[in-house]
Amino acid sequence: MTFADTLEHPTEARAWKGSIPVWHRYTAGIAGERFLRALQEQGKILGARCEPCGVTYVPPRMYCERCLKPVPESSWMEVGPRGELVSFTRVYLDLDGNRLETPCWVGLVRLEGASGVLLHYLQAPEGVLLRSGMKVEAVLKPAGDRRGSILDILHWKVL
Amino acid sequence: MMDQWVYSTTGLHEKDFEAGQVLVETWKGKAEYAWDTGIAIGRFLEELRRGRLVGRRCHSCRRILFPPRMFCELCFRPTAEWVTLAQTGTVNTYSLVHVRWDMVRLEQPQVPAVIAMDGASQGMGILHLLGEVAPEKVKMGMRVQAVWKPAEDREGSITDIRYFKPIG
Amino acid sequence: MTMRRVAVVGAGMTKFVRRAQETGRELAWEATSKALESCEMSIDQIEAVVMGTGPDAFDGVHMKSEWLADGAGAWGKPYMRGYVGGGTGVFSAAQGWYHVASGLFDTCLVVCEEKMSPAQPHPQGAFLTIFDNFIERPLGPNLLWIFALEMNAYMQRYGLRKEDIAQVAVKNKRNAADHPASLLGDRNITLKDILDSEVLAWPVQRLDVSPVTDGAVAVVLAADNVARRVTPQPVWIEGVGWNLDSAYWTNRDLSYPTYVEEAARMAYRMAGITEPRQQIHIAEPYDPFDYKELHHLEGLMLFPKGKAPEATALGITQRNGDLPVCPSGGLLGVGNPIAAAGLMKVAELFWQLRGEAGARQVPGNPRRGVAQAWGDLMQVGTVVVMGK
Amino acid sequence: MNRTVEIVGVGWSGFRSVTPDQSYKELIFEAALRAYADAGIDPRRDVQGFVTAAEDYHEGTSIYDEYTPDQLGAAQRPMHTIGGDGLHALAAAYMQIASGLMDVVVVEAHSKASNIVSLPHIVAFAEDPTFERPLALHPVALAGLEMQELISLGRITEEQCAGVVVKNKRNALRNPSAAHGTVVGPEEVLSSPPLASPLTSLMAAPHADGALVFVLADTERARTLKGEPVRVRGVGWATDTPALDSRDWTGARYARKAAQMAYRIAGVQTPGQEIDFAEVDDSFAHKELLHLEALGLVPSGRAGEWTLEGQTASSGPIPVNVSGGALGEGSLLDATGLSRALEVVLQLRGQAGARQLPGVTTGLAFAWRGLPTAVGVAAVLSA
Repeated sequence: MTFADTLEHPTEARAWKGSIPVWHRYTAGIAGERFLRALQEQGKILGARCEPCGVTYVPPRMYCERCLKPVPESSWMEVGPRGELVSFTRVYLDLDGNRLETPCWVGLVRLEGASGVLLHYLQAPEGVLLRSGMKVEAVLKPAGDRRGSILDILHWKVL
Repeated sequence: MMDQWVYSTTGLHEKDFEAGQVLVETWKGKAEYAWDTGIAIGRFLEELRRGRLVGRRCHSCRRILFPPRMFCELCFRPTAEWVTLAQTGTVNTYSLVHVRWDMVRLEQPQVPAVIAMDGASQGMGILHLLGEVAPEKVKMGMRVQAVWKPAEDREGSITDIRYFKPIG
Repeated sequence: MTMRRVAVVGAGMTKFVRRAQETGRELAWEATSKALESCEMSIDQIEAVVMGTGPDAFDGVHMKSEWLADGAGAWGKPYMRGYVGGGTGVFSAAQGWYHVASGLFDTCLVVCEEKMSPAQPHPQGAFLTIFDNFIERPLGPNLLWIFALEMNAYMQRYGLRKEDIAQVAVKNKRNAADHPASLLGDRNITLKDILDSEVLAWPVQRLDVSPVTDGAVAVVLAADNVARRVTPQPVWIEGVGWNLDSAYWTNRDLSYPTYVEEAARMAYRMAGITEPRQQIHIAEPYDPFDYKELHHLEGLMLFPKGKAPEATALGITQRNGDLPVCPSGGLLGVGNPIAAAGLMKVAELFWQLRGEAGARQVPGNPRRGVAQAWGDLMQVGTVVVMGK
Repeated sequence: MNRTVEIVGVGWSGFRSVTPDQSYKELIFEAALRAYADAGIDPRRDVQGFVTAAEDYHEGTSIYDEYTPDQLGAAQRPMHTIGGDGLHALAAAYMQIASGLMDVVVVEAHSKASNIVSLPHIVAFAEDPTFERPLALHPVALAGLEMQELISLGRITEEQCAGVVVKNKRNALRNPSAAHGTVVGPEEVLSSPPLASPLTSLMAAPHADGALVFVLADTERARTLKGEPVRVRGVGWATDTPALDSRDWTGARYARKAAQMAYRIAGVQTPGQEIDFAEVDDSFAHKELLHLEALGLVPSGRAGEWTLEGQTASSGPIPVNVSGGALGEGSLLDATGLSRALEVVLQLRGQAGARQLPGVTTGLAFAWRGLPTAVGVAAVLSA
């Protein structure tokens, strides 16, 4: 043992409790604000395309991560709301690590016109075996309930 | 000139948030911990509960280290033994604090200080608060002593010492 | 052994603002794209990326450098985050230096980002947990405590008055009025303004302190052979140094930053500097609080211990003085997005030594400068010496 | 002019699911004392630089860098933290030595995972605050999605993933430092409680506490030391993208890029032949399979079959995670990569005891940065 004095009984061990007591408020950013406003106000899902790199980002970016050039606002376009289920999972735990009473489905969806995938809840009808490649559609909250959040999309619905 | 290499970033005012001009998400997730106190700090806290301050002696450099640790950071070897210190010390430096961390003003100033304890090697101080002293009377080099919570209220915490007060 | 020569060849930054609408990733991109543009390089020509960014509790993202990666141009690249608290900004340049000097890379982008405004209810909340979790945090300390304790120790040791120190805030906030990215530049501020400002934690008053800020800065580093192709005016990183003192800050003499001296000695040795006061023409020491500039000038061995206030009073550290100090306006004036503020100092030396600082240009064709940052619990010094 | 770099000393402590008998400083001091004894050095006299890998929210401390020096003998020395994996820190030390700035550099990483009460919240805190975190999902969802996609593509099967768990937990039984070794059958793995389908709880590495310290030196200096040097022939690290939408979900671009860099520096052209054994991130069972292919150790699409055939077993042609990996040792948070490298060092030195592989001369250590990242680090080590 490294130390001359050590704990001799488990009753001597002690844990001191503490936390990092801050919370956070995040802006959506220049591109995020525009994307979420369109979702909120027009019920549209937008993508932004870097033409030279051939990538359509959903959610859109100010910049293309590959060439690092600005993605012009003129390249923004509507994508979806239909798309293809790329992957899916049923989550059994909540954020505290406890078992969920009702496990929750989520899916990665490639919206029509998008290069990549978007993560959201998935409404999986009973008795339907999920598989990659299934057609799905984004279901939005009613216009009056939307607040400019990714949660303005309720879930993916299997078609 | 460098001016052209400054991006005209978009600044917001707090009122933009209050007026809902800008979309936000908030997060109040948990960041909770239970840290193992281990050998040195575990014993230090237990001794506080008993109303005692303890340090550790390094047999290599002969220093008495306070707050205590199981290793000497200068000699890089385990420390050798526990040493009980006096309850008195000297104010190395202090401040008169008028605001809380979020800039809300305090009714009474707090007086944090670094106090070098008698019985430990020179300069071996800890952070604590001063009490029973008018703020304008606080001085560098002032002699102080620990004021403890009643034994039954002590829980093995640095706050078992309520504060340090001037001697005499 | 002879070490590989590494130069700064480009620099860019965001405007420093109190609350940015941009996300941290967007801030990083804004600075990065400006830096690349400044030296007409594309991201394909960058072989590695170094990220410097402060506590995750500011931006509100755990492992935040990973989240910032795409904005910093790190897609598909070697990307690494160095972290020494407030010392991070200047350290990042040193870290970029060792990326290139190692021979593994010919170019390296160094990006520093800080978005402090997300932290609620106040960004200072991110500092509540910098103290020892067992024996200090239960006392309810906050960041002002340690600065006030250190400032008081410094004043006491050398018999300094508040006005000796507050003149630094006046100088830097005035200098910053000429900085296009500045948050708090003020050409008309006076010593009286500083001395009359609200007492937060004696001896610290509100205007002794730099503001909460969002922002990002990026510089491009290149090896000798590449640098000369990129620009006719490379600015060489002649020396790097860093040093971390014990975490037991209450055991140390707070009146002098030994860790800064050790870091400076390391950097000066590498740069071949034996007479810092003669061989260095501009200094950008870390100035989150006004006394810190003085403290650090002494640690950098540019003035004897306790003598930096006198030199400041004599005007030596003014932009047109014998040793211009914080011609940028420093953190007190330009703003203090922690890590980005440190790298801003490196960018300032780059612009000053190339004669591109515009209204802030230091006269007399300066040839060598030193940038320095400080961080942690009165604990870490980071130093970069740059020359043309 | 580049110098070559050796690992000249290793030390570790802990690797238990809890370590209530020591504070993090004491745990690290113990590992450091062992590493310095192994290298035969005095940290106060012989070391020029120190690097720790750590993250604030793993420690519960903002600016954790503050608390790194004392227990390593690094007070008043050039020391800095890397916000990354221990192998990133090793790469940083490698560069400091290769540049000629320093001759001996110490690397440290540790885990007090048991002290983090709200770990899933912390991991979720690493996700994008606008587009991902509002869903308030347990982050293991991302691992479930990745595993499902690989299955959908026919790249792996659940049985193959179970095979990884069976192998690694059994390997760990021969590693006295491993906290989570056991005998378990594939059916038990498949029927263990689900986390995020098709991922089950036995397919996810449990956590462990521990500390690791490595001493690195340039080759010339290493010759003067008593330790048995292991050459760092190559290091490589790479980031894909933080964005879920644009990352490479099925090809582990981060692993491919990191390995390419490490192999280039090491002069490795045919990794499958030149690398004798590998310690590869297996934070989730399918990750081992994904990584083996991305690292070029196994032909594309074959990692699962190879696992079930025993080719990655200790007795196979390309032993993988002989230590037990993270599934068997426990995930050590930021220290996980160093624990992979530790096994490579011990094997190359012939100090791996009951699990010693015969005649190995070159090994690969690979770390993934964990959820939700797409970040990897690789190191090629040779005896």
